[in-house]
Amino acid sequence: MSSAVDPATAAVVKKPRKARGAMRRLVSDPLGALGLGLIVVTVLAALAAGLLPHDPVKLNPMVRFAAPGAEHWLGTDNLGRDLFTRMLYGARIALVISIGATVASLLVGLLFGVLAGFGPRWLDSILLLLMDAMKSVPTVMLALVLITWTGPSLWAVVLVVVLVNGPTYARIVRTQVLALRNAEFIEAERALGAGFLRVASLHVVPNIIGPLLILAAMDIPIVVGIEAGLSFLGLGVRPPTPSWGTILFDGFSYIRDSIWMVVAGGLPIVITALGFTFLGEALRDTFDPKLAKR
Amino acid sequence: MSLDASDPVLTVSGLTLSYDIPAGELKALRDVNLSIGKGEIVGLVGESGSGKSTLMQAILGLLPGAAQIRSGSIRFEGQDLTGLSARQMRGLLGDRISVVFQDPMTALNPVLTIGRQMIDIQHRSKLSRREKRARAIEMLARVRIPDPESRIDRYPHEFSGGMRQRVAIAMALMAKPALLVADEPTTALDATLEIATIDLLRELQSEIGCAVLFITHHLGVVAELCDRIDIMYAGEIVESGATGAVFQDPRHPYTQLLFGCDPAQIAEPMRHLPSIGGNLPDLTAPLPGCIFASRCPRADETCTTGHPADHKAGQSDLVRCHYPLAPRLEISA
Amino acid sequence: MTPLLSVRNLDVSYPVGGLMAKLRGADQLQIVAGVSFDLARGETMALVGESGSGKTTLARAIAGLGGLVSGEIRFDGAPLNTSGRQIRRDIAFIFQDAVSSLSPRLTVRALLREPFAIHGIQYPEGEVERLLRLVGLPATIAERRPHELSGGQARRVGVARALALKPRLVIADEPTAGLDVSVQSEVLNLLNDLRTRLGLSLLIITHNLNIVRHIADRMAIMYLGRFVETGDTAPVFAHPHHPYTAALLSANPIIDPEARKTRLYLKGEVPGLVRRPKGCEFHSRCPFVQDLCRSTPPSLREDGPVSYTCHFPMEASVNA
Amino acid sequence: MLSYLARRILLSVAVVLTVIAALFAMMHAIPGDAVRTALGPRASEAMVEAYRVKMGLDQPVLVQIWRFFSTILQGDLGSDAISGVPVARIILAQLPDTLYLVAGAMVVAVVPGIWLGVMSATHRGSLFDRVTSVLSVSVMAVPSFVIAIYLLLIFAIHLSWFPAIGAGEGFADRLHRLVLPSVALGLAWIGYIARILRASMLEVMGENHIRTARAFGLSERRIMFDYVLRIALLPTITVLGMGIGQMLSGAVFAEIVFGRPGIGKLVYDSIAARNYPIVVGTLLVTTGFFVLVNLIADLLIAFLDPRVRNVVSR
Amino acid sequence: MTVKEMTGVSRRGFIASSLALGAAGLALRGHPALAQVSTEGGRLRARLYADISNLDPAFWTSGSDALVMECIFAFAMQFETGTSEFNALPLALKALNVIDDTHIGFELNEGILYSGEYGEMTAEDAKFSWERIADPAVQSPYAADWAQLDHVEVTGRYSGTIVLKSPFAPLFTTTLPATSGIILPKAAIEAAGGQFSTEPPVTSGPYRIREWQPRTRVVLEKNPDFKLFDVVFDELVLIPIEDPKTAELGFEAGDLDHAQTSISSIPRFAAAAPNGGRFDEFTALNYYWLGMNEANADLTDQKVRRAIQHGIARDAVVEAAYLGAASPAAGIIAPGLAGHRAENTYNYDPDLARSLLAEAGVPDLNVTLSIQQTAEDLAAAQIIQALLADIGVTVQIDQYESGSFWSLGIEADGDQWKSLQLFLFSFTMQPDPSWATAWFTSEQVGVWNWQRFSNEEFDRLNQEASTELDTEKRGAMYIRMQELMEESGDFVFLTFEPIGTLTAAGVMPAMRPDGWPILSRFTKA
Repeated sequence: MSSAVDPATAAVVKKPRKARGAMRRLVSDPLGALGLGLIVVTVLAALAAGLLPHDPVKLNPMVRFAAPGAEHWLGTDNLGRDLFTRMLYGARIALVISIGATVASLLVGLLFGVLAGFGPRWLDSILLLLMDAMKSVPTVMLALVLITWTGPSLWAVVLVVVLVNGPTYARIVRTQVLALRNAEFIEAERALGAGFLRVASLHVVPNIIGPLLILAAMDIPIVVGIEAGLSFLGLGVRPPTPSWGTILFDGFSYIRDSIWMVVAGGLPIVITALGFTFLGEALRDTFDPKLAKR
Repeated sequence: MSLDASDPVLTVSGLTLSYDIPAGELKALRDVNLSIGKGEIVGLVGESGSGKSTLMQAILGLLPGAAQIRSGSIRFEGQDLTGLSARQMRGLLGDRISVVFQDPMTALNPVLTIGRQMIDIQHRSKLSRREKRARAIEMLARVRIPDPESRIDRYPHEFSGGMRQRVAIAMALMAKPALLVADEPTTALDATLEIATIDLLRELQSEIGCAVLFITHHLGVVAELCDRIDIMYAGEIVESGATGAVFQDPRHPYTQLLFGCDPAQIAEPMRHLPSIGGNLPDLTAPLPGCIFASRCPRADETCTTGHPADHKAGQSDLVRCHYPLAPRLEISA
Repeated sequence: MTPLLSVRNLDVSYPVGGLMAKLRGADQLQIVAGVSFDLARGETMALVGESGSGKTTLARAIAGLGGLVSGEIRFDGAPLNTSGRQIRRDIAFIFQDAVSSLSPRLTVRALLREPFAIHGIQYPEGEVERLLRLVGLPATIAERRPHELSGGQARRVGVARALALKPRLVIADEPTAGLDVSVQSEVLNLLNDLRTRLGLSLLIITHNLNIVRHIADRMAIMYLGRFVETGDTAPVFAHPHHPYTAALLSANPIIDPEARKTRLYLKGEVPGLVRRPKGCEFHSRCPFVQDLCRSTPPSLREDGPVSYTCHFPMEASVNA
Repeated sequence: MLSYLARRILLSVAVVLTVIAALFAMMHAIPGDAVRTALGPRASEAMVEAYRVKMGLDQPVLVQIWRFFSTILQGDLGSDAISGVPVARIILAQLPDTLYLVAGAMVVAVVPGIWLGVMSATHRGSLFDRVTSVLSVSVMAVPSFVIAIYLLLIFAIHLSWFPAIGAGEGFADRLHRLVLPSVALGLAWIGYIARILRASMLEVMGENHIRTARAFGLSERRIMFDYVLRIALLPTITVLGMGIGQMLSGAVFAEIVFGRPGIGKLVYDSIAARNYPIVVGTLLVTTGFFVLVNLIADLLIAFLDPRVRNVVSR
Repeated sequence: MTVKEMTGVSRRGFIASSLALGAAGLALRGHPALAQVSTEGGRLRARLYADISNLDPAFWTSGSDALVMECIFAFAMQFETGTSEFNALPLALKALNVIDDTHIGFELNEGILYSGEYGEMTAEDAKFSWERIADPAVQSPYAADWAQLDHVEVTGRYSGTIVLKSPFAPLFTTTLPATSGIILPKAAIEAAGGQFSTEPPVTSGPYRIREWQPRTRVVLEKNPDFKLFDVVFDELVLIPIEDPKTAELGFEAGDLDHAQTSISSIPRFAAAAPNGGRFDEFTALNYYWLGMNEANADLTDQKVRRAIQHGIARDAVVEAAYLGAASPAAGIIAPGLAGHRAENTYNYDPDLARSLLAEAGVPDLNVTLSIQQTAEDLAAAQIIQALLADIGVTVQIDQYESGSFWSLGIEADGDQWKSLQLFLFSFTMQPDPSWATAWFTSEQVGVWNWQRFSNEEFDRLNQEASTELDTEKRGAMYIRMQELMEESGDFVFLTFEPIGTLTAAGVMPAMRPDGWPILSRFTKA
């Protein structure tokens, strides 16, 4: 499929810059610093979850809908569970799923993208068609159908993310491989007699991986959204596991009884999403401004 | 201010310009003097990084934001262009001053037809759309675009590189400007096309009578086309004069070395070609002396400490060298 | 003595278009047609032509870098296996764009050690420094990365890489493109020095006739993928037989207005490869075209050290 | 242009066929009875039998594939496992409400998105640009269902400015009820559009032909709208194409939170009801719609950009 | 009037009433913003728990259908509203005359007009309609409502006699006052091809359908020809909203005039009804329990089931699910009825539960708990999950939409019943204990007895109790039956479910004692 802009070509082969200076520039970008800060907070929250005195799944119906206070910092939900604790445990789920699923998508994307880009033309055509077909199924629909068959679970969420993001990455990788394949330095390597594996691993992938990682970082909030969204629909993590999506759904159900559940479920999604997006934007601006057109 | 025939169309005097870059201040142009008479074709020659494009941008008022004019003036038909507002400058561009840019592949808007673009640039004219179109067709015919009536509704990518450049020339000359700035217009073309384009340019120029500032790094093109030549090196004009004179008797060491290593200027085949050693000076911190001192075989202490003044020497009108009258350098490979 | 490289009736095509083109049988575009030449040891030959003349395609095909090749290529007397590994050591290719022909994330040192790694050859200690010295670069440059090099430096690194495995033929594609006059000589001199010192053969692709005149022993002029004229450099310059050669030579801008008057101008534009003209393929642009040219392809003719394909060759005096 | 058109349409058809094939493969790959997988556990024996016969499940796989394809391509998406009503009819009945919602969301996204994009590109580096960039990025990051719930909480429940549920009737009422869900669905796309437009405008503004236009003294206004925006909008059209398709399925959240009818709600209810034919049918319809919208977007781009028509995709 | 004969109640009929009573609601009143513009009498907007799916008296499927049918057809009889006793009064019928146990004479009101060309309602129509449902060839799921019908004799234009094969008490409580008593003209049904679904070929009730937008709304308009009682509202707008919480939001936002609330919201609304409206609470009759499928391989060991019983603290479950709106129950027969149990035979005892599991040799059991997709069920399920985790049983919660949930244990709907393990279920009740126990006999295994509980003594007592006239003895029998249920380990009795409804200010609801609204009889306050 041809379109006026292909984000991938823009990302091909640019000058690598010195990492340390870049890090400094990254942090000196207020948005990048803020993003990094928010992510650090989220990660710390996920790590600290186990240190809290409350059990995230321990029920205590007698203190349901407690208002925030010294005992329950964010109050309790309809089953008397401590919302703050659940919120922090939710961070674990969100981070593990989003990072795990993104890494899985990257690997899948890299594999198929390199195959399509380097492979024979018929293989490329088939893979391309498959990627386009996957991308033509709207995300939520794909998730819903898949989960109708697999049943709700964490793995289903990961599978959805891989199926949604994998082809996108694969397409980017493929375009870059195609662009790189005819790049002079690849030609030069081939003229020296370098084989496929050497060219792919030493010269192609290292030149693709940078922008791809940045794109992936910017996709993490979307993955957090997918996980929370599916859990919100009751198709993600199963109760009683605390996910921001399920907290939010409970909050939605009891929105008249307490607004704190909506806060505990929604706010961290907003914070994490902003954190990763800000950081991703800053990373991109620092390392690869051309990606902005994605 | 009254103008008489002998007044130059464009006079750049003492122009000093620098860029604000993260590493400091890059002194891109230093005390540049240049003038173009009415109907004169002036070649501005320089290698990469010599500042010829910056000079062009300064004349056209198309400088990027980081550029700062520190001193000097650019007078065009009696007006100092450096003091003009963006709006006033727009009033001149495409009317009294026109440009042809280097890359014919990207200089035209890819999503508008040639005709649309040629009509758009006649925005000052009171003519009807139909008349503007007719003028555009006529102009295309003048630059020898075959079948201009139908070609005018085509998009730029449907033209070959040479034709595109001719379209660009047609556009630039449509308003019969007093000054045409041509920024390496033939560099991207093959030799046969280059010659044809130069011929066309010369022909149209003599018809319209405009002055031309022709920017190039190709010495042969200057020799072929230009009445006068200005040699630029590292942000300064080091030598200036009538083309024939300068080619015959270059006075600045840089000019001499430059001519010396151009294979086209070397009559006898030789396996080992001459070159100029060394690198361009760092323009963020230029040394106090002559800008060419670090590479000049004749440089002595005077050259490294004192900045040379502009001299008249030989048949050249301007030579920025402490020793303009020294004998010609022996070029050896 | 057999020539180092011997090419006979070489055709090179590239696949184009998609399924539809395949159905129409128009899925291949012939870019190089019927090229034959020999290159002796230690000789420098220049391939000259304008954009689209097929000179780069020809060179790449010889180096085994693509194209559907038919015809015969013999290297050192034996048929050349363009897909084998040995050809990579025997024939080195120097790319047009020096900076972008170096893998951007590797240091110069890593780049120079790569040829050895690729071919599984024990890396000789100090070889990087030796190669850098060979191409006139300081050893300190070894830790830089390609984007930290100037155009000239990058080109030298490219040359050093090409020479690492001691090739016998070096193909240089537009080795001076984009370089300033003051620098291009350095690169040409370097190539020439190496040729003499290492006994290489050089195949140089260029559109710049001025450098050809100085550095090439022999030259070939290409038009639409064919050699229209081949021969020793000096005689060709002195007396071009083919009108195209004459036109190219006269397209050299000069200061002398008188000399311009004898300039030969070509008509129109280069026809597309898809619709090659009948007869002499140059006839659509030839100022001296006659009926015969439109119908019958000229055969190869020889005049001393020069051979050409033209029915009505130029007189010796035209470009005097 | 014609060949581009043909190629692009062919590709769309191939994509849709691939999706159908993938669906077929999935249903057969899932362990258990393919019919039960296709119809869901609620199908009656009679329906199972009817489906078996219709798809010829005793026939060779190729025949099955052929029938699977031909029935779907004839617009027959099967029947509801409960009522026996054709799935296509059920979905089409729900489509309008979702389309209104998507249209509302597009208005919410496009008008401010383009304005912000143009303004921040033309005022690059200004405070306005910085603030806009941060806001664009911020709204992009937050999932629409979170926005939906907060909008509901604030504007429907606490402030009572907008109705909480339903699609309403009559133009004014419908419009009134469309506001919150449209904002929830469209908000993120303001950011996408503003960002992509800004980036592509900046890129176009740096192109040589804009310098040419300036060198001919064209007014900035004219350059911006006729020369820059015309090209810079092209990628925005692609983004919008993607956006409409994604919104169509993303509507499920807005429809649940705001109790609106529509295909999102339909599919959500169908999942809970294990009513697979509707879920699969909706997938096909939304995918078809998505492909169609992207096809239109690409053709529109080809219409606006003469270069694209000549690009031969590898 | 109590029901003596239970076998006649069909599954579909049961689903319907269960749905209707358990979840549906509706309201009336012209809404100031929109309604009064067009119609003088105003418009009433009420919630349907689901969209209509079939309005044919012989084939309807949901409570929403029944609610709408009650508006568009003149029922033979109708329950009185606004009282605490169930009392069916004639509506289309003018009088009923019990000639003997098997012959019931009836007389129709004159002048009840059908829509279209179908004229007046006659005794011939009654004969056709009733015999149609009873006709095995028609395959109506409601054939059992007329199970004992022999035939209907037409004795005059408006009169006739129902001839039964044997005495049939439900005739007056579940057949004639409900959908199976609806009288439709033969010509119309034949014109529709023998049956219809959502487009009735004919109507006869206080309202007729003006517009149906699937899943969006059903709009009914007043039938000017209807004379049996005064109809106040010109227009009924029925909006399908499955989730009661959403319906509550809709009511609070002024989008609905009448809606049934979720049980957990009852305390909140009882304290203060929103927008100056009224809140009504209806007696808790319907019973809610956790069932265990003893036929499932993991649960065949009675010790395991008893362990689960002992592992569930019922008060905690009820409290969590209903936020204090209900109290724990010791059985399935509500307070005030004969056979109500005050106490269980066991108590919450996790230690005992653990040792029972150990005895059974399943120290780490994994089970699924199937529930409906409501916030309340989810809350209850999570509590159960936590409690059972405490005794080493891992629970996975599976949520189902109401419709699919109700087919989980039914053999006729496939093999799902085999994998069914634990489930939360509630049944609707009429005020007689026989309603409660009827569903757990051996005959009901695979129908409504999803526990597949089978006990000879229980079956016998159920039979005897239905003919026992001494209330005390009868009560003792029912208590014994509940003991048997409990001892089997198949049941954890949870609570009796109250019903709450919200009605907007200015609207006077017309409700049956069980909280079922008769929309056509809503008036302005």
